[in-house]
Amino acid sequence: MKKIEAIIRPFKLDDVRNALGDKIHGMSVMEMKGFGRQRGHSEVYRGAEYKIDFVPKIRLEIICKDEEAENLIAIICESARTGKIGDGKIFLSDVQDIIRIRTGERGEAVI
Amino acid sequence: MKKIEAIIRPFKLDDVRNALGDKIHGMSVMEMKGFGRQRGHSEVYRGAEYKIDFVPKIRLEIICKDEEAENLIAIICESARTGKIGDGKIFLSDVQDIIRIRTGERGEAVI
Amino acid sequence: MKKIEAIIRPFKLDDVRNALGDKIHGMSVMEMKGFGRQRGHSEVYRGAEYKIDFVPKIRLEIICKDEEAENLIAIICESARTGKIGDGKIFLSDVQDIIRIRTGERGEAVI
Amino acid sequence: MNATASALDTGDTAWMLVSTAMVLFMIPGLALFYGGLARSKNMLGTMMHSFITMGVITLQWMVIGYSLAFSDGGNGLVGGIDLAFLRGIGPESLHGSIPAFLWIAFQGAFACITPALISGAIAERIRFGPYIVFILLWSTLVYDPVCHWVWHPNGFLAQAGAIDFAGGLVVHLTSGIAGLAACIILGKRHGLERGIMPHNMVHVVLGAGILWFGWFGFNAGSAVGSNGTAALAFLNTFVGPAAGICTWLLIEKAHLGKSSALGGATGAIAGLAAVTPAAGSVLPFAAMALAAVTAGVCYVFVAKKQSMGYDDALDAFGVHGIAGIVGPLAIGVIASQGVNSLLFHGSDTALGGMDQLLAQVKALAAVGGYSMVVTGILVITIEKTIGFRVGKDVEEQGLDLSLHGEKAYNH
Amino acid sequence: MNATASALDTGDTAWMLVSTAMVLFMIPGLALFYGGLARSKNMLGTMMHSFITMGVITLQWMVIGYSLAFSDGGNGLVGGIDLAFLRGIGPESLHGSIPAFLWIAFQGAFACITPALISGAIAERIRFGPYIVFILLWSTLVYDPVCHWVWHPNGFLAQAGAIDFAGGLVVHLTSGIAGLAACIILGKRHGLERGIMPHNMVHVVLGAGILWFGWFGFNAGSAVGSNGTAALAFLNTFVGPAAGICTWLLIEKAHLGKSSALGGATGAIAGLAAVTPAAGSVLPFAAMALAAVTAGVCYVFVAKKQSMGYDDALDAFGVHGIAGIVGPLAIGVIASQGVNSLLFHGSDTALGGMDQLLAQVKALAAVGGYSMVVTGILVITIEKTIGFRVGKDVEEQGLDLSLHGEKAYNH
Amino acid sequence: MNATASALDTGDTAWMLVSTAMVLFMIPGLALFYGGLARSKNMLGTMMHSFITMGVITLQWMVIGYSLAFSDGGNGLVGGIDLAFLRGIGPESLHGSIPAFLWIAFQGAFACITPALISGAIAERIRFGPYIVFILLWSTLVYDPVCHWVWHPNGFLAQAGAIDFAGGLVVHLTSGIAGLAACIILGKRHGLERGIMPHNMVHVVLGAGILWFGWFGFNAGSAVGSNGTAALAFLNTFVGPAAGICTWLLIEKAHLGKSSALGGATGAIAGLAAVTPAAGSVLPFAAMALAAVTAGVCYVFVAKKQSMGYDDALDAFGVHGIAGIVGPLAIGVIASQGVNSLLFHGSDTALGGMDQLLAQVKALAAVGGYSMVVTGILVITIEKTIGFRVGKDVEEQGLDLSLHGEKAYNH
Ligand SMILES: Nc1ncnc2c1ncn2[C@@H]1O[C@H](COP(=O)(O)OP(=O)(O)O)[C@@H](O)[C@H]1O
Ligand SMILES: Nc1ncnc2c1ncn2[C@@H]1O[C@H](COP(=O)(O)OP(=O)(O)O)[C@@H](O)[C@H]1O
Ligand SMILES: Nc1ncnc2c1ncn2[C@@H]1O[C@H](COP(=O)(O)OP(=O)(O)O)[C@@H](O)[C@H]1O
Repeated sequence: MKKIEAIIRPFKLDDVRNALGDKIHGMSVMEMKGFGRQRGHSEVYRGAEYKIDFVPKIRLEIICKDEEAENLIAIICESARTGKIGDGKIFLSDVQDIIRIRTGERGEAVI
Repeated sequence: MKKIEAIIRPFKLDDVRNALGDKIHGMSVMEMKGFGRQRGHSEVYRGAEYKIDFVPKIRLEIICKDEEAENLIAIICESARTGKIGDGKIFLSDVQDIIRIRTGERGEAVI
Repeated sequence: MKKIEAIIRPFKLDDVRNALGDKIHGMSVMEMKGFGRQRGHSEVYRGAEYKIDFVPKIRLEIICKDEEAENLIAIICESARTGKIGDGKIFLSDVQDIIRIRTGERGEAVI
Repeated sequence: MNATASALDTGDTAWMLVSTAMVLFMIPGLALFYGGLARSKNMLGTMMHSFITMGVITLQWMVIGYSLAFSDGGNGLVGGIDLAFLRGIGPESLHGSIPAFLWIAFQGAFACITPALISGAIAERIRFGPYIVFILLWSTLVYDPVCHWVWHPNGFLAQAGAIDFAGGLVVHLTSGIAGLAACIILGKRHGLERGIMPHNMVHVVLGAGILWFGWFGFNAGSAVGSNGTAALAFLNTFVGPAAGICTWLLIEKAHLGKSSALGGATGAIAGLAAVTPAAGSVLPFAAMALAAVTAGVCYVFVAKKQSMGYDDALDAFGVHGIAGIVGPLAIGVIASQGVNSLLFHGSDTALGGMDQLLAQVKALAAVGGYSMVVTGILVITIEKTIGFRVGKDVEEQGLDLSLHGEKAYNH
Repeated sequence: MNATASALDTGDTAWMLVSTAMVLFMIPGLALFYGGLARSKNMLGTMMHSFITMGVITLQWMVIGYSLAFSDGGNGLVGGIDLAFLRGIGPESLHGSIPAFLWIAFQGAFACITPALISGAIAERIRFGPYIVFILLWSTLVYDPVCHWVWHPNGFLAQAGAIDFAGGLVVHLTSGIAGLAACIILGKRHGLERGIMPHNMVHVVLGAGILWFGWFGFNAGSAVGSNGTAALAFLNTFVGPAAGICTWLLIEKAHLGKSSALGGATGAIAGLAAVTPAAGSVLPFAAMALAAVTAGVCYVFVAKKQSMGYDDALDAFGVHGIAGIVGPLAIGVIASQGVNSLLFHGSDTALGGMDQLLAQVKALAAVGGYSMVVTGILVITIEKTIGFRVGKDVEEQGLDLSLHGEKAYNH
Repeated sequence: MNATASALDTGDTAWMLVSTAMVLFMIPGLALFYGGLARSKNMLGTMMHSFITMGVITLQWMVIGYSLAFSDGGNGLVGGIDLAFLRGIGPESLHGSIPAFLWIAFQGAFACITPALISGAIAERIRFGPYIVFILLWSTLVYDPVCHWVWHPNGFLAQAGAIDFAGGLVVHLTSGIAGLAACIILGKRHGLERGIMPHNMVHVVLGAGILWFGWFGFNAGSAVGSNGTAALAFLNTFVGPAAGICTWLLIEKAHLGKSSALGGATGAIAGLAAVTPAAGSVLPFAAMALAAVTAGVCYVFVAKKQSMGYDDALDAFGVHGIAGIVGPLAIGVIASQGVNSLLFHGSDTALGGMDQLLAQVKALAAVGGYSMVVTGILVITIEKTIGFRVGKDVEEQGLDLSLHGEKAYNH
């Protein structure tokens, strides 16, 4: 099984969610801040300007079967893209096992 | 070493923490929102009803020795269970190394 | 590629960020709460004292090339250290692939 | 003003000092109320839409607004410019039994809050500078003249006998209609179809509480004295919103199965706006009925707005506009029923009866139509010239960071 | 009412207009205070418990409550129903030197806030509809009669000479005792044993600030005029809570090693509740002593409640109930000491001395006992019939989403 | 006080009751304003710095402060101790046309808020106990005497003809200068060089709104009556901050390209502080000019403070100190220009003209110098003995958890 971790723009969450539709059965979402190539913004505070590196991002985590990963990645890329720097990244890694707390079931069936 | 990532109901955190007792020496906790088989809720806003997919969840992260993982998973399953859809999931994966910032120590000893 | 996950004291974020300088091209930051060997604090509430295990921490996530990992870990350790219990930990694991949403590029080039 | 009074009354003055402060306190209350309904990325921008009126409209009022609204030197349509810069008015001047400066401040507070109400309709998508230009022009071209029409004894609607005790026409109708016109012209927010929820309901409830508190000054202060009419207006401002709350929550429960905090707050505001024109003119149980009916009509408009195709973001029209129509109309209906002893308390006019209803309808049409047309022209002109609406990027990032260089929350 | 007055006084009326608005402003303040002490998932539900009283109790007061409390047409136990729907009262009617409508509004504000206080004891675990049923019945069966006993000249406790200047008995004791009865019957919140902490202390501190502000209207407004007694009550309402704050923080520091913001806020509220019955009756240093003692007693009750086995969630009994006992009692003690010239300021009664202490004790027993019994019957009946307490699922998800379909915060 | 009055006026009393409550309400407003500007880990500690003054300074005022400031039994430098514990003052005593107890409360509110203002300069890094010691001593040694100098008829600056209507010297200059001295001595916060941003701008804007509301009581209440001077002060308190807002936002836009919500709030506060000494003495357009100039000067000081090497954390000096200098000076300038009929409204003094300017400069030097020296001695002494500043660990963890055992937010 695979873990897909996608860092996207906050206002793209709904688009991504809709695009994934019923190709996934679950996902987890966290708010975070990121810094990267995207220029941060400047904030104004009592007569001075401050450069803020970190921009708010959303982090999605989806666990899926090995064979589903490529398709999901493609969908996320497409639906989260604006074409401007800061669209975000997707990290793919292995998951060894998955357990459903409610039933104790394990493995791919749980996804 | 293993990373146990458990997604549980917010109000179960205390139960899980207590059940784990001194079988763990540390853990990390994040607030997040999840969607899955559990039906979300509906919100009422000025004469209209909106369906909200995402429900608040807590994400635990515990790093442990390989041999401890099964036992901890069992404890989490038991203490986080209500038996209703939405109890959450546990993801198990490998961790390659672990470093204690304070001392620079590495490996299992750090856990 | 490697994922470096570092749990540090909140007020050390700026130091770590500065120390890493341009050795990294991006990172992600989340607020979380942790418990470990560090004693939590006690809170006072209407005539009673409550022991709170969890202390606020910051979680950094940096994806880097295999060969960069050791150096980054060393820098984080140094810049996040106060020498007192609770400085935090670093977890190192493998990442299988990384994709830039904006371009669809993959692999080390994306970092 | 042509009010004549022999002497200052310390009791009247005390009440008007306080009620003026209370009306001004409504502005941070409105900022909080509207801001809480917006998304967090637009919190400060939304608050600024209200807050800035205490800066720029105050200056406009001192320079020319008060004169346009209340000088005797004009005609039935607008005051003169003889009182520009408050010429000739000093600390010893009186308006009735209170200092003239206090009267100017009291009316100035009304002038500030009215354009702030409009901002709710076009929240989360407008530029700050053009907004300031808009409210300055709008106050000068819409608010000040309408105020003159209705509240200056020479005003043509005052002459026609229209009753508007504390501003159903002057405040709520003008701003509600302006909001409707502006939001239709400027278009919807991006992402509206997926639902946009309030980001902080605590701000909304607290804001409603502050608004209600200030509204006692707004309505009972409109008696311009500390007397029985003030007490009547006060009681109506207490019991009207109560009926508004109950009505809204009951409808909501029947319609959606739940009674929400936002429903309670909205019902209260609808009730407050409803009793405003009638506060000193109807007896308490009439005020309650009026508020209940208004809350019901507002519910329908607010619930149906999605399907009507305009994006009145925070319901400036859905609440204030509707209340500004139903309230003044209801006064006419009540006055025309010959039930004065049970429902109606005197009147400043000799009309009453069916004539009163006609006077009210005429006033509604004149004020509503005028505000609609002038606002439309202003908004279109500003949008075509300097640009009123923000670009999509700014809308996505939010007004706070893009326009004001700030974040509301930095946990 | 049998107060006779020849004419309206604009100064008295001005002060009563403002103080009524201030008392009503306490309700959003209380909503914020209680809400901040609750968990975030119950924020709106908790605010609604206070806010809704301005809806339903207001209507009850207009329909029947005022009559039950203040009509002359009853006996020593309850007023008549002759003033139901305010029959016969008009904008020109006076109560003393102020309009009767204003007096009705002022007392109506008290009627609204009292049941809201109860809700603190049973917060985070009750259903909304049954709560509304409860407060409607409670106001009719407990508040209105007790108000009559103590504040109507014919009331049997007024006749017995009990002193309760601004509502130690009528407001704090009735609600505090009711809270105790209700929370014992309805049981504890789930998870209490692990500690439940306030979710937003800023709301708590701001809420306390608003409450204090409003309390000046509550206490000094109870002079029903703008005079020396109002000033005395005002000063006491300023210095009493100051003593409450200092006392609480010192005890806390000695007991736990730290002085908390919640401690300061709670000490202020305890001091405010303590001076309420005495505000116009004792001199400032007596008010300070009274507040300090009360704050100390409250500290003990609040700190010990866990071990006493009931879950007075937000300390409605621990603060208001205790202050409602200590305050009225202390007046008796002070009056009985013959230290009038230093501590005691006149009295509406001819009693004084030891008789006064007896009158106070009698009033405490009557009011406390009555509220306890009637509340108990009401709560049990509602729980057994329509169900008062929410199910475990609802409690876990929180009132906001489950009952009101809303979230307080949507970052 | 030596004011003589034949009888209580209910209108004057009504206004003073309300304005006293409004001034006290500024303290939670200030707590919110300052707290929002601090980081979230210091929110409650920062609020406590303001809130605690309503505890300890209130007691100090009752015990000795009022006497030191206002008793006739002293000399030109300080009052006597004959009114300690308010000896001899009762509910029937009058001060002019209002009860003496009310006058004591009104002035007590000023005594409370002044030390709270100082705390802004040294926020986020001081211990709580030593802070209480500091404000108690500071009030006794600085505030009370300066209050006597300026506001007691016998005070040497009052005798010299200095004008300070509502506290430019007594409140803003004393506290602003004290803040400057204290923050220089105690040093900068750790991490300042990387920028420390406000954690909650909503608190800041709402706090500013509450402050403005209360300031109407502060300034117009300083007329100690419900009259034309009160109305003048009221109008100035309305239009001055308006000019402050506009000025600040325009400068900010020119300087940094954006107009911020914090800029608007700061401009309003600067304008409020600026008109304070002049509120009852200058005509509205002079008040607007005064506020605009002051806001401009404040902008420069606030923007440049980083490079000046001290850490006036929340700009107690940058706003209140500067306004406390510019305001009183400007009165002298205006009075000296012979433009009285356009800009200046009467005066309590027979001076006027160039003499007035000299009197103002003298007062500025005396008050500013005295506050600087005494504050310096106090802060150094406390730091060397019991320790004023917290350790680095506490500063990093935040005052809330370390000192008060609480967290502001528990989501
Ligand atoms: N090496 C990295 N490790 C972890 N997170 C990263 C890394 N690089 C980028 N990110 C995350 O991805 C987000 C977007 O990256 P950025 O470089 O700004 O734009 P883009 O993805 O378009 O090149 C960042 O805000 C950060 O959260
Ligand atoms: N495929 C998945 N990837 C990531 N997170 C998931 C996935 N499926 C479920 N989750 C997380 O687990 C939570 C519970 O899952 P759900 O399907 O609702 O109930 P259950 O675990 O009882 O089957 C979700 O809210 C979500 O946060
Ligand atoms: N086994 C673990 N699994 C996950 N997180 C851990 C673990 N041990 C510690 N942590 C995280 O590291 C933080 C610091 O650990 P702690 O034991 O307090 O101090 P130190 O790292 O100095 O030994 C904790 O607050 C927690 O967030």
